[in-house]
Amino acid sequence: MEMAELIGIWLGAFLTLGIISFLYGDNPWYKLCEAIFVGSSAGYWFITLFWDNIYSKFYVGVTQDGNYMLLIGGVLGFLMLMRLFSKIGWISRWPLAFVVGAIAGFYLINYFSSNVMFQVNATIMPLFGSGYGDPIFSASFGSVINKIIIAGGTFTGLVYFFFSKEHKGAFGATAKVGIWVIMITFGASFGYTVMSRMSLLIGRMDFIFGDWLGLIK
Amino acid sequence: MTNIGLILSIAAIIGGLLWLTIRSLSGREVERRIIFLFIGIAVSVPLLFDITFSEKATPIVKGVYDKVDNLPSGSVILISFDYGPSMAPEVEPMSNAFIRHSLAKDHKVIIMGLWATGQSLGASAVENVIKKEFPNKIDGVDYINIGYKAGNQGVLNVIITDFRKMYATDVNGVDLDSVQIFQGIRSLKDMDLMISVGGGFPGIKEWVLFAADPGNIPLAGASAAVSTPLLYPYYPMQLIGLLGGIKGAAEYESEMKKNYPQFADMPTPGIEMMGPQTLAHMVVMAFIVIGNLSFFFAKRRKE
Amino acid sequence: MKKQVPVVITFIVGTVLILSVFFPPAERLGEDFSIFFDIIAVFAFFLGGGNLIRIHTSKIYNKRQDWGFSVVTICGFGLMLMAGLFKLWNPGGIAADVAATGSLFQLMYDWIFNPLGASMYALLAFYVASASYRAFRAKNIDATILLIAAFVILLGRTPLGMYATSWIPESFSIMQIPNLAIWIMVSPNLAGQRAIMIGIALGVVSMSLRLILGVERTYLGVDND
Amino acid sequence: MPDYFKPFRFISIFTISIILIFSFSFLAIGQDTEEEIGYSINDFSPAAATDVVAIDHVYDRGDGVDVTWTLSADDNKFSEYLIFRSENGSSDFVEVGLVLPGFNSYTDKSVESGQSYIYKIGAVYDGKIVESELSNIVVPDTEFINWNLLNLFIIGLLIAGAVIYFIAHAKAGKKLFIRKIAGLDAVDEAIGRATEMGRPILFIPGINDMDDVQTIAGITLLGRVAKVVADYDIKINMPVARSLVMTTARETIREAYISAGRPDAYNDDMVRYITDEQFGYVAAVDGIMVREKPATCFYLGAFFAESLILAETGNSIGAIQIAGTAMPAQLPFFVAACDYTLIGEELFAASAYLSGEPKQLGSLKGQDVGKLIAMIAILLGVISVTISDAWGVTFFDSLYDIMRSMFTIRN
Repeated sequence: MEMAELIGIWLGAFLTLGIISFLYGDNPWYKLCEAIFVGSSAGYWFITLFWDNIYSKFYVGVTQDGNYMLLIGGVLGFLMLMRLFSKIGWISRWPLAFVVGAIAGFYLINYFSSNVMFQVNATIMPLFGSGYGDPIFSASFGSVINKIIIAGGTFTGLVYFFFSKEHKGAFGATAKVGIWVIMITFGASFGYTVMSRMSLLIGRMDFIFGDWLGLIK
Repeated sequence: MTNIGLILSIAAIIGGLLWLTIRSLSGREVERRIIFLFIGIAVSVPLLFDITFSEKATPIVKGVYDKVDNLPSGSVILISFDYGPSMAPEVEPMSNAFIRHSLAKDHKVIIMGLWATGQSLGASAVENVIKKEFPNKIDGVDYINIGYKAGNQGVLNVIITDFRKMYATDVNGVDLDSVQIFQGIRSLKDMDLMISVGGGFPGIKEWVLFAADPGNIPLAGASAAVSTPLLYPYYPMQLIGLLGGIKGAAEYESEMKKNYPQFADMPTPGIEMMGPQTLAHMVVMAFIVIGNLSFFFAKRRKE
Repeated sequence: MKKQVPVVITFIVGTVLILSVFFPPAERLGEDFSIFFDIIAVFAFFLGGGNLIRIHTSKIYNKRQDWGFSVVTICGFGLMLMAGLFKLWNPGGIAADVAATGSLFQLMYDWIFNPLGASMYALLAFYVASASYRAFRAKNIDATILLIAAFVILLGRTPLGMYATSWIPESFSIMQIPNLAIWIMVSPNLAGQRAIMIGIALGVVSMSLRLILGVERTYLGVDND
Repeated sequence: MPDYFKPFRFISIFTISIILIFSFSFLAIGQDTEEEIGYSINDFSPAAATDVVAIDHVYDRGDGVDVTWTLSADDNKFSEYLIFRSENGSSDFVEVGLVLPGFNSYTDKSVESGQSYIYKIGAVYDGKIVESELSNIVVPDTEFINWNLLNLFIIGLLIAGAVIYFIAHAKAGKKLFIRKIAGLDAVDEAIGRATEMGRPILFIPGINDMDDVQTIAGITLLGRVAKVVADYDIKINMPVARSLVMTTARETIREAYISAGRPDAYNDDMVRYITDEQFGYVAAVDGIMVREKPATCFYLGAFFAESLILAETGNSIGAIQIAGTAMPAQLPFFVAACDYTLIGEELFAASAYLSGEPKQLGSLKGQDVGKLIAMIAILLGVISVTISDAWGVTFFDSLYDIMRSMFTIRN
């Protein structure tokens, strides 16, 4: 095995076990790993952001592609630094206001068209046919039930989120069904997630037993 | 030898669970460290003793497989690496399987990433899969890695109209205009299939909202199991198929092995990882049962 | 000036961005604005990174508890910055990609960053187990429903569910656990997801409007009214 | 239905039915061919596609052309159709796209506004290309208004209008009823507990930057929490993962202290930047939790895998935990491991609810109108499509068409 690879593996094992030791309790080994992680990752992100945004997009964009619109972004970014001077720190609210305005506008339209319009559209389906225009009652009993559950579940789920009416009487009962549907969703999400979490641990164990200790062929 | 170890460890797990049940039922606190220890053992044992199960592709996985299989050869497939090293053990088997399958079908593969960390993972896929297993495929002709650009969904907003506004070169600094694979490709709309491999933000959802929907481009997803339920609503209208977690990977690998003799010996991390998964799942289910039993008995005792 | 200008900026930018969707010649505005955000975020990092350095140096200077670890943090940060800015050990020199194979930056990524991130993520498996034991209990109807759904899905993902219910005849095959699990995923789960998604989107619409109209300006450090 | 919808509706239904008919006939014919495979290929010369028509793609920046053609009679023999384009007819034809047999349209999105183009279709058969006649000349054009999105505009206006109407309505002093949200009524209690125990409060605004509305929602909630915190003089500890969030959170907390009349008690160190990296941040927050043992933890914003790590660590130190996120995948963990959870929409409603200001509450009312519209659309849509599908009642047919066209996003 190459020396570099060997160092990498031993270092990896040292850091992996340090993090896992947190399960037993806080300890200096974990603190060391945490300190290394925080410092190096903050540096990593700054470097990535610097080369990608400031250099590739901003500097190259302005000097080589002549996209002078980007200068506005540069000015906004620079205004952000006014925070360092307490007298004129309030100017840094301008770029912030810009960011929030842009995000509000961007999200409003995108969420609206993709989450509201598309999902409502997808919920509108014939209950008895297997597709629009197919012969009547061609769908199986099961598929009819499914469609009723999907349309009804979406409907009652929305009732649950209603803010301007107390959950009482028939409305309350519908909201109750709604929260049950949402609870099934959460249960399904959880059951599904367990698998994903396990595979990450398996990956690490594979590294410890295989790459480091060489117990797995 | 392996069998003895296996039997011993399974016996240890079952014995431990029994002990845990008795202790919980008698109303005594069980320290979380003991729970942690169980999971550690349940995951390690099948790894050390190599237990596997066979898989059959579900329709949602078959959707992706058939699309890749049925595209005429020479089609352009874009694979986006939208994950970091922490998610890699789970989703890397899928991105590798896509690359193998696409290249075996003589499709052209464009690799990119919406995650900063995706760039080097894409590069290592080129090194470890393409260069080793497909030595006669040429960089810039059959495949290319154009890497990562910052901007999350903003990147998609740009490349859906023009790749070159975001990407002047590939990761090696080669001008996109000079590579053969990019002749005639201007934007995402020129892709025959896009596959986003990931499970966080930005990821498959952003690909749906900002690329596949507005551009009406076929999109498939491969996600960490955690984000899969969240993506089901997009199938089959906005996503042609979806691989969820290691199980999805194992199904895809089984399907490839079944239909392509040349993949008989390919690495199948997905199938192999299902062994420990299964055991860990059973232990988690045992925990839920034991937890609820003790809760139930504690309530009765109170009454 | 201090209070009104930001509100006006938010209003104009938000409105313009919403309207740009309906006017094809302006459809690129969203792109430009997202690049602006990226640039602003990097400038903001000078404040964040500065804060990181300040907190840890003051800890070292005052010899507060665990100050030794602060030295490690600062060193890690500094080393990563040097490696990335000056592209140390980069085989391609200063002109090459910062993450080129063999560069110190990439080495630190592979050797340090990568195992740490993956291990931290792997801790989740342990927490999932402890949460299953401790938190997933049939305390009331809602929790019971959640529990049953979770249990069926879990069973469906293991061969156990298959063996336990394979005796069920084909005509009732929906009751076989793996099929039941898929059914939960595509039917009630889908309904719940849709309700949540539509709700979230409407929440976003209303929140965005509050921001654009200046009704909500807590984030600016400006009191509402 | 407004008149100006009719042409679009007609065109889209027409196109879809054409595509459907052709793909069905293709499928039907396709099944027969398996038996005819022995048929001598050599003497066979398949017919080309005909009637190639190129028209400007409507409502774009002039970067699209729609090409349609009539399928060849030998459609099922081809492996694919290639679309070729030439500028002005003067330059060489280049391949710009391909579709599978059975399809008779393609949208070329790589043209430039004002340039003129000519198209032809090549049907690929046994490695040979059978070319069609040339199309008409087309000059793609920029349109200034995207009428395709008229429905989006109308429904958006309806819902946004409702929100604005109720804000104005509430401003005028009308009383509005808003139901209780359990997690939010617990905020005061949770902060009170920290006061009693003399331990700090931990506030996590998620791990995304300010370019996520969830983070903004978290920050606005911070504003409300900080006000109570400033009143009670408790320590608030807020490690963040993004620099921009750091500066924003500082402003917010400072303002809360100023309005509580205690600007001196504010300190910039209440908010500190850790690292942008998800798990590096989590590692540090976990450390802070076990070392400082906060009495109350708030997790309000965008969360990913770290949700359960944080919630379980918080539980192990016995903290009261209030969480809220619009990340559906993380909600089950928060619901199971935290004391109170704001589910999706409730996160965005929370700051308005807590503020108690009529204007803010009014916006929640407006949001409910949006839900009502969605619910009515689902109800009417499902009923009308079911009836029109099953019994073909004309009235429901057209009702369904209206619902469909109102909620379809066209490109």
